[in-house]
Amino acid sequence: MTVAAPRVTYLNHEHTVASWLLTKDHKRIGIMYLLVVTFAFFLGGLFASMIRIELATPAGDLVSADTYNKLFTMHGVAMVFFVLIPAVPAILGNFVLPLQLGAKDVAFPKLNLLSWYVFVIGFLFTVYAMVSGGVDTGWTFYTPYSSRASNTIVVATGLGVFITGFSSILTGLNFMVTIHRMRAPGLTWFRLPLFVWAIYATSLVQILGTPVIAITTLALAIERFLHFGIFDPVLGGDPVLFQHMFWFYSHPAVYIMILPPMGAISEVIAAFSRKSIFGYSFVAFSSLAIAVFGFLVWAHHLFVSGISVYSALVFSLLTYAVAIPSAVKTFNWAATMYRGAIWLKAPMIWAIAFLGLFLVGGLTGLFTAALGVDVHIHDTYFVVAHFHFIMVGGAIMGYFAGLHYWWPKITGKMYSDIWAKVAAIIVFVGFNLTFGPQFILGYLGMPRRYHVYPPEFQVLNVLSSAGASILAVGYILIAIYLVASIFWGEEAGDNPWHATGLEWTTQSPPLPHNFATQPVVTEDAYEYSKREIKVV
Amino acid sequence: MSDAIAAHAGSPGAHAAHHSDLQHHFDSLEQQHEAATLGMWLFLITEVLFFGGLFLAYTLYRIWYPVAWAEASRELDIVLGAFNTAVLIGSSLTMAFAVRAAQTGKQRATVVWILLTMALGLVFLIVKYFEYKEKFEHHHVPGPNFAFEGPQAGPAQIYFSLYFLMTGLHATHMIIGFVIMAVIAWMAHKKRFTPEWYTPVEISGLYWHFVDIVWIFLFPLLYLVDRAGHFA
Amino acid sequence: MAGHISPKSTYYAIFGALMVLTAVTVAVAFVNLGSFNFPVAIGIAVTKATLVILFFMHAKYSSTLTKMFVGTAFFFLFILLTLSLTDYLSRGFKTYEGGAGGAGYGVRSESSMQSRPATAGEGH
Amino acid sequence: MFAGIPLLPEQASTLAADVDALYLFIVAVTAFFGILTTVVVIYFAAKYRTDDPLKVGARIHGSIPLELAWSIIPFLITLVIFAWASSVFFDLQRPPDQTLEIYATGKRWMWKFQHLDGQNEINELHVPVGRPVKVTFTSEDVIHSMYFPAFRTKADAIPGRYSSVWFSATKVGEYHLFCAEYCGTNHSGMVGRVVVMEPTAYEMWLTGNVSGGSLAQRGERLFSDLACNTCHLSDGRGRGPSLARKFGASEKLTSGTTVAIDEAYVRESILMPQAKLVDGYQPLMPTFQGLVSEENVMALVEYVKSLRTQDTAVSRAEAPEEPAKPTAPQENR
Repeated sequence: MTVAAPRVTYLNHEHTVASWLLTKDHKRIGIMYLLVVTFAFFLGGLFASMIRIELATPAGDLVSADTYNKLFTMHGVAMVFFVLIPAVPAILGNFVLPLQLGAKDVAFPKLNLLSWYVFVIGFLFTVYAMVSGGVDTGWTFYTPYSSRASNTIVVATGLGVFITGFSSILTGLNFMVTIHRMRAPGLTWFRLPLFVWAIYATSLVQILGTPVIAITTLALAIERFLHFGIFDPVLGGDPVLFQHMFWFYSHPAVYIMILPPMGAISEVIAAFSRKSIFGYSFVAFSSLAIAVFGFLVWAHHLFVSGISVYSALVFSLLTYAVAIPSAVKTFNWAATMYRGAIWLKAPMIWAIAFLGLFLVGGLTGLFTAALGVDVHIHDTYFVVAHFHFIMVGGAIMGYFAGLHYWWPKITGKMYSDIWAKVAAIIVFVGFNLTFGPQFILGYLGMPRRYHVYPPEFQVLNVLSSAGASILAVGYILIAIYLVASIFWGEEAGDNPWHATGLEWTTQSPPLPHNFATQPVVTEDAYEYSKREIKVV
Repeated sequence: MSDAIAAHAGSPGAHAAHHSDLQHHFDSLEQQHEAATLGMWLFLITEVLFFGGLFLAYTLYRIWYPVAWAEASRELDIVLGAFNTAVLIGSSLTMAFAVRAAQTGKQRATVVWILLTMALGLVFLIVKYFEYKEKFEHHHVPGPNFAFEGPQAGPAQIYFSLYFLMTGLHATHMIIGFVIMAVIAWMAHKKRFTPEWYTPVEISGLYWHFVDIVWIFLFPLLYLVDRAGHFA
Repeated sequence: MAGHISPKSTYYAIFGALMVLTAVTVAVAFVNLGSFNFPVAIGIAVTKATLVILFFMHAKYSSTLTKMFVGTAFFFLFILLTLSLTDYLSRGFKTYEGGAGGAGYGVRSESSMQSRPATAGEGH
Repeated sequence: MFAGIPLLPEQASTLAADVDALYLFIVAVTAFFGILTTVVVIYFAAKYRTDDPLKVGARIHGSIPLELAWSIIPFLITLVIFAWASSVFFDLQRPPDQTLEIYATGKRWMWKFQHLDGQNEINELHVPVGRPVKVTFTSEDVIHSMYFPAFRTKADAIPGRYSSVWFSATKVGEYHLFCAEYCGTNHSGMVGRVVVMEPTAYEMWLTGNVSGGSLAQRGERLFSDLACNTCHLSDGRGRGPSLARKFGASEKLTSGTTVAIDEAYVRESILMPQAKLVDGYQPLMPTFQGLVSEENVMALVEYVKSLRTQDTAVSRAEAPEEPAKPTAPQENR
């Protein structure tokens, strides 16, 4: 590895606080998102560990019922709105998208900075609500409990979610215009890396879905604050209308959470199989199919909420249709590894762990979409296990695979490969031990959000709590060796993984304006077989 | 998806003198203009869905409570509503002329048309103010002291909740539009715009036309519910 | 580089059309079309909105990409409304032959959609 | 250590076996595809592994037939699952015609059951084995959800409308009753038990704690206490429509539509009289919203139901076996 001369990078060309807080550089904004999201992740993780400790015993002996209700609500709000939705698009997307497009920056740099501030203001609203008493409505804020019965700080949390939603809208808008208007010469749509396709599909969902939850939380805040009566059953309103409007966004939101990590996984698996992705256009169009079909299925969250039997049939069928593109992606990833030159470095281990967990998450979706079974398992721990397998097993694992893949490009430093693999295994084992037993608990009928539960469920809950502690160790380990790599890591060089993609053609960490000369693209993505790899 | 790849028409190196209005990360004014307008159209999509949520609530409750919707809608003053619609369509026209003036480089005309648009917007808001005042007097504002004679008080309160939410949201968007146009008028007054770079005027125009479109839907939905007495 | 510049006459024509349509929608509201008043009002409003989008907002002369995005917006609004209404409108359907379907609140059976001018003042 | 943990809950109703069969079928399908893909991935990772970063994989870009295969085949399999699940769903939603009617109301943090013969229970429900039971319920405040894991059935209790679940218990014993929709502080305390008893033991329990006549009789008392009988005369000449022999039939409204008279319609006419005005009558009836508790509304509904066969309410014991096959109105799901 040649020792790089002290070069100008986006990190060292300015050091003042203002150069960070007023930066318009997409790379720095990505890192600022990384800091806030990591803080929110450990905050949510803290709530989760308290929940798991509480549930180790059937009786409610660690915290009171109210506190427990606030714990799972804030765990949900912190994780959904402040970790899962921004994680890959705002951190990895912000950093990598312009680089992969060969652009100097996103289309609207000032808007990008505004998005970060809007995100932080929304986060502060929610932290204010947490600090001064917390909210206990569940992250779904169902009325009439949230609008009439709850005496906690619902309005502030609702406004926090409302404000943060605009950060997601503006980021989606920014990325979509960037992808349409700022691609490098020669970079046609079918030469784009699949991460860009995934970010494009996510932006589409962010733009079309987020406004609906904005109006829903606004209506809820106004109904509670000014006693308007939109969802109030006493006046003849319909609480199920709130659920329709809430889930119209919140189901596509889970595709906002899973699509970008899927894009990252496509990059990692192609890079470490040293082979072009299998069925490129199918994987690309399955992202778009997921984004569009994602809007047709929301009422599978309402199967037992009294919606009509016929609409339940319609939504159940559409839910099965939306499962197919995810299956296609998974099979294509597996097929990519066939006759590849698989280099089992840390990102690849994380990607394979993602495949294992996301597979279980996706397949258990078939149970919740099946009407006959869903009546029994709705609002039980089966559903909790399903969405954790997708969110934590899928989105968070995909995020970490992407983070480990692009870390050398972001920091210019290489982390310890051994520790990264150890962490991946610990997280994989801890995760399965935490959420595996919850499938059985769910089918046995243990309802979710229970502070106290019948004694016969204790053994499985203790297993789950044990798994949670292992999972916590795994996540802390990641933070340790990644931060350590910044100070003591060796220089990573411009293309440590010998991967394709414009982001690897520039130096790491990149120049303030990304590329010395405007890159021109001449070949398709992931053309490993065609190029002979020059050892730098 | 067939937008031009020629977004980078000229090779980046041999570019003419760096145009004052061209931001560093764009390669040409053309690309910058297309990016800005596309960005504005995408923002308007989010606004369509933003109001869409309320239209869903409106549609549902109109189907469930046709009688309440009819009675409550008759409480609104149709003359003021129609007049406001005309005023807003007029302001859309003046806005279109403002954009046209900016395109053809007539600075003074741009300022005049924008001020006219703001004036018409102000008329709309004043009429709205009187309508709201009248609702407060008749206790038609949802909340503890809501009063609505007859049996349909419950659904009528839902109607007025939606009325205030929809028109309030629309008025807020108009006030934001007001601020934007004030800035644009000031920039035009300072002769900032040229036929090559008038994007801010065009973008505020798109926004204003959207606000007009929302009212075009709000007027029949809120004011013209069963004026013929089908649900007597 | 300037975008399409429409002649002033186009703008005046569109303005006139919009004013006429406003008058029409007000007039039609006073004609008792039963349950068709709602769709007619929506139809007129959609026409007016299309005119504004095409001519005032220059969508007609913009790139196909802009046109696609305008279409996408209204398509997903359409999905939000219609898929939700599949639930509300079919709540009244009987789930099996003998049973009398019917929600607590909400539309009775589909017969409730029939339009029949009420003979006011009926009954003692 | 694992011997004690059951994988399936007790099957205590006729439909429990159907739901479990469907569940195990999906487990089989997902396990097969899950294990197959995992093995393939691990095998490829092991077989094509290399430590030389400069080696490249084969030039393979994809194959259309394979893509179509693993799109269409999984979709066909999901269609099979969809069809089977939907038929089980319909069975869960459609009670048989002859069911034992029980009313219930969910209230923040308790379930109150009312039997037709007047017995009231809180967080406990005694039902006979072998007979289909239909529980019609609503909520008095926020959304709750009545959930019987052993019977594999659940429905949300939504304030403002009736919901219902039905089951036909097959095994005597005690089973869980949970609230499955988060409803506040004591959500996890809003639990109870269903006691399935032999028919003889059930009859003994019924007679053992009858209290103050049948639900219909209580409804009749309320009907006079609230002065409903001043307008609703039985011959229909009063200011309100007659209620005799009306339940289960249909009624023409002033808005021209016809409506089926079922529990939901009677309840709505009590709480929001003018929502659906009967043709030929003036909107005179005041709303009883807030004046009549949900339990009393159910008592009144039961009274109106009992008027469909004879003029005055009689308790179930004296009433002749149900002569005609009454259309047991099923709340739409």
